[in-house]
Amino acid sequence: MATHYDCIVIGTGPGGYETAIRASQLDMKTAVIEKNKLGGVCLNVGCIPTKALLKSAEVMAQAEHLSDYGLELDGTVTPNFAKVIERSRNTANKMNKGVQYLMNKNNIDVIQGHGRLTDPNTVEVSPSVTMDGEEVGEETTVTGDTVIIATGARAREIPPLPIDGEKVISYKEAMLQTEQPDRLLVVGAGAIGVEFAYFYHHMGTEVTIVEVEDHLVPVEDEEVSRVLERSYKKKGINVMTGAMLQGVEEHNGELRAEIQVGDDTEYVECDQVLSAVGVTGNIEDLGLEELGIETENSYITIDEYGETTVDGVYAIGDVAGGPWLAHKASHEGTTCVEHIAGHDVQPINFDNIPGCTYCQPQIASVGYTEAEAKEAGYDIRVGKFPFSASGKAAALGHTEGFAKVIFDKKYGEFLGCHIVGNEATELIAEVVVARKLETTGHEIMEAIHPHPTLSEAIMEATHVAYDQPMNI
Amino acid sequence: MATHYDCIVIGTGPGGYETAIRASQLDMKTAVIEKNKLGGVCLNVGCIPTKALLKSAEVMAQAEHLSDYGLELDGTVTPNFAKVIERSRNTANKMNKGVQYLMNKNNIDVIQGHGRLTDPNTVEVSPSVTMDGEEVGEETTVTGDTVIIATGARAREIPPLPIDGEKVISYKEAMLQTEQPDRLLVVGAGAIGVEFAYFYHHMGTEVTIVEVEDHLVPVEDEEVSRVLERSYKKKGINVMTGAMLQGVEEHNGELRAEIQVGDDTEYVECDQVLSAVGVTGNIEDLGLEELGIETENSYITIDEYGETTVDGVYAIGDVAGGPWLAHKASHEGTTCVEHIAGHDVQPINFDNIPGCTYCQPQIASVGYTEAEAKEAGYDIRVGKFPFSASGKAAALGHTEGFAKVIFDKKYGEFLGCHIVGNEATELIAEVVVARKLETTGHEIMEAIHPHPTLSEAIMEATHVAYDQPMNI
Amino acid sequence: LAERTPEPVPAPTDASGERVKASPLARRVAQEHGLDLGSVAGTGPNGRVVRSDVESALEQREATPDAAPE
Ligand SMILES: Cc1cc2nc3c(=O)[nH]c(=O)nc-3n(C[C@H](O)[C@H](O)[C@H](O)COP(=O)(O)OP(=O)(O)OC[C@H]3O[C@@H](n4cnc5c(N)ncnc54)[C@H](O)[C@@H]3O)c2cc1C
Ligand SMILES: Cc1cc2nc3c(=O)[nH]c(=O)nc-3n(C[C@H](O)[C@H](O)[C@H](O)COP(=O)(O)OP(=O)(O)OC[C@H]3O[C@@H](n4cnc5c(N)ncnc54)[C@H](O)[C@@H]3O)c2cc1C
Repeated sequence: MATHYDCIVIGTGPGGYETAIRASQLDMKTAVIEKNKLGGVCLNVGCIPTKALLKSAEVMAQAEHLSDYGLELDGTVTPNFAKVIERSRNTANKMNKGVQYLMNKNNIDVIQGHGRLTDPNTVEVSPSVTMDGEEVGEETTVTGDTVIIATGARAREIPPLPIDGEKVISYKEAMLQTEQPDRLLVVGAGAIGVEFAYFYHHMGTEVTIVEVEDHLVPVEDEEVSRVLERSYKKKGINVMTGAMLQGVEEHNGELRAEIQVGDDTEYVECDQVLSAVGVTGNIEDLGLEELGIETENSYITIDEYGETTVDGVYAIGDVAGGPWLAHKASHEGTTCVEHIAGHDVQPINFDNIPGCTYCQPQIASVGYTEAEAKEAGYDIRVGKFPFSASGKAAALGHTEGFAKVIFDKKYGEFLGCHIVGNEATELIAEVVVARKLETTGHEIMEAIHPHPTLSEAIMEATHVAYDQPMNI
Repeated sequence: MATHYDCIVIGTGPGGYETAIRASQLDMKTAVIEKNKLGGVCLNVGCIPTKALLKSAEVMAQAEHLSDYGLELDGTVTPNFAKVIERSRNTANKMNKGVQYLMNKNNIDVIQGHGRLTDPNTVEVSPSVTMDGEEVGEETTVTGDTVIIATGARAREIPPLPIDGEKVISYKEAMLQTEQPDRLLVVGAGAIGVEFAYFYHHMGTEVTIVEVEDHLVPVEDEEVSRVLERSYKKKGINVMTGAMLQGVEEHNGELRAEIQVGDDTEYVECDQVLSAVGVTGNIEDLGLEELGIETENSYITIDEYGETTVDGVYAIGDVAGGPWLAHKASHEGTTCVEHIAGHDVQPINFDNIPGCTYCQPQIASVGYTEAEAKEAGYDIRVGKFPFSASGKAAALGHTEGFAKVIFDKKYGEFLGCHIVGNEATELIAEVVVARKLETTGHEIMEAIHPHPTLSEAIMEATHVAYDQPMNI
Repeated sequence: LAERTPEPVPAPTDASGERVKASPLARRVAQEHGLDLGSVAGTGPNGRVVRSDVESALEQREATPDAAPE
């Protein structure tokens, strides 16, 4: 007979495993089903290993500037690419073991294999092969009062750029391969694209990045994009915006990409192409159609608490649509099970999910961009504080970038914040919490930010927005 | 005839110059009087130049671990002490010029020289000599409706350790001297002491640090101190706590310090001693006694808006008492002039002033320590999240330390937060703002902190405090 | 500097003189509409009044026109 659970979670990315932990804490007998390694994209081939790579790149960038800090390098510093990759893998594997530990600690059954719903309460599991080539799992069936689908997403492919895993690669190969190309073409300048461009550049690869929109990181505030573009060009990364890839041809082992820029056609020679043009939901082979669970553009349709169009079946995280971020996945999941457990919880507020990009200068933002706020009809006050005026930034030797804040004039609502610069990704939490607590600009100005810090830039920008600039 | 101002500020540290800017914005005709360089201790020999030094030390520490990041050093990296000092001076001088710019921009008259009150509305100015040996100012007299004293503080001297500026030095010489001692004894393990210990250690000096209390950074939560102690010992800094300096003797150019540890007497040989045992207010030669302006233990007595015991004369910043922090000085000052201008402002909340220490691991805290909260009679919930469980910390290779949060059980008030680890000083602003907004633990947990960041540790620690640990 | 920036709205009190816990945004919206925060039930942690509570209270006031002081 099939084992019965209160809650079955399919997939153990940050969405799935945190949802399972919360379910177990809420006294549900819980199982997770995972066909690959525990931790999903995020821990194995996403957030964590890329941040390890980026740190190596950052240390390398700093090593090129030792004399700026009064230090003398007698000799050379060079990246050992294979070792850099190895360090990243070790970091990922350590975190992956952590998830196993958390499952045990929270009495969650881990069932390896591919899960597929046969009815709203039944999941059929079959053996699968992990990214390490390991065969895992066996044929089995489990039943549950609630099934939560957290199967995530994978790299999207576009017609002019079929991924072969060798010449044209996705983030996975870009992160796992132990040899670096001499010349890399990155297609797509979202977070993943610009992060890999930064990484490979500092590893010594000649990098070109192509973006169809007019700016790098096109979802960010335009002023932010411009700082990044200036910085990348200065570093020596070849930046092509408003540029559409038409196709890639191979000639004697060399690749030639055809790129349309306005009315012109340009050609870029390279050894590898990284396709970083977004993701597509993992909705296949889950039994969705048979059960009548609706999807839209590869994502499962859900209500505000994650319920699909079939009662008792839920979906959370990347497979349930954007923003495709780990912290969105986990909060969506915990909110979903708390709701199932009958807690009086609010659905997550999609306007207060920060987005981060971890190249240098880092980018972090939450809420409306200036353009969006205006379009939404707000009468706004905007303040910007450049890190060039920050004492801490000067001491660190990282004066690129700024913090920009946007407030509603009428009520003082903190509509948005956009930071580009050193440690931006750590600074944005203040704004997320402040917005959660429904701050106005006054409380930000009156909160005694420690000196000297980069976090002061948020306060200083607010001073500017309220026409009382202090250190600028 | 003396020029008349609405507001005269004596001293241009972060307290004085920001106060003057705010006064000018509030339509007061404002002058500052400064006997030394613009920017006070903070910009010239405090916050900013020390953070520049510490950054060089940090980069040096990282250079010793290049291989941890997959990078190969073929050769050596060595600090050029004089260059490190030079960089710090350049940073300080740049910020100092920034203050001059701000004064001009805000139409504030800068009067160089030593200021002295002759009556509550009159300041006599006489020439003075700056730290660079420059003679500035001339005899003049100015009058003002309001006089704000922001003359700051200087290093305190203790009887067993008279400062001679050569063998026994204060923070000033420690920051300005271009030759480093082979062996340095640091007396006092507050923020300044531990920061210089860290700096000199990474510059290659053999460092011993002596603290009379039982722990380094004794005002911090005890668990925080313990992490720092472990880290310093591991680095090879000689840590002596519960140890009282008795005196220092010179023998053939070598110093020998006598230190009492419990019932034992120990001797430490060294080449220089840094006295870092606190500060004393600059209350001399200001005319305070003559005017009947009261002081207590070298600090000017003020009410909640900064008014001294004489109407119309105010004092703010270090000279008005602790905490001796730049951000306290500036907020105290702006609150003071806003009050003078008739705004309905609240006095600053001394319980919500964060304290930061910029060695590695960094320390930042705000509010009650665990011990203080218990002593104050709170029934508390405490949560701790170690950076060893943080994915970002693992990626950065900085897994030392933790974030610890303390909540009141009854109402959920966020009583205190204590962070030791990488970027702690940037993380604490979230808590300051959240406390300002009267958060409870729920809002912290529901605020979607970006992943992967160190700031998540505050959220994770809150989960622990509320008995719903997620990633631990 | 044509217009004066708005000042923060201080924490209001309820009928019994107790301080009402309310978010700054809730306070400002209530002030703008002349709504007494002491009469609003808060749905935030510990009964904290948030903006949506004020907005529901305003809607209710609109539904019962005789109550509106404006
Ligand atoms: C290179 C890269 C860098 C990124 N960096 C960041 C970042 O810095 N910050 C951030 O917030 N986000 C980042 N992301 C996005 C982040 O990884 C995803 O948003 C997050 O992993 C989504 O979590 P999830 O739980 O929804 O799905 P996933 O992490 O994709 O996990 C889904 C899991 O389900 C399993 N699964 C799928 N189908 C089945 C099945 N039928 N049966 C059993 N198991 C199944 C998969 O094997 C997988 O383990 C990055 C992504 C990439 C690719
Ligand atoms: C080594 C060191 C590191 C520090 N690091 C930090 C840190 O990281 N963060 C932090 O918050 N704090 C730090 N501090 C403390 C910080 O520097 C002080 O709290 C801050 O400078 C106080 O500001 P203030 O405006 O009150 O006084 P000060 O900065 O001391 O300025 C007072 C000014 O008044 C002038 N003055 C004095 N008397 C007269 C007179 N009679 N006439 C005219 N002018 C006069 C002085 O020349 C001086 O310029 C540090 C201090 C030191 C020593």
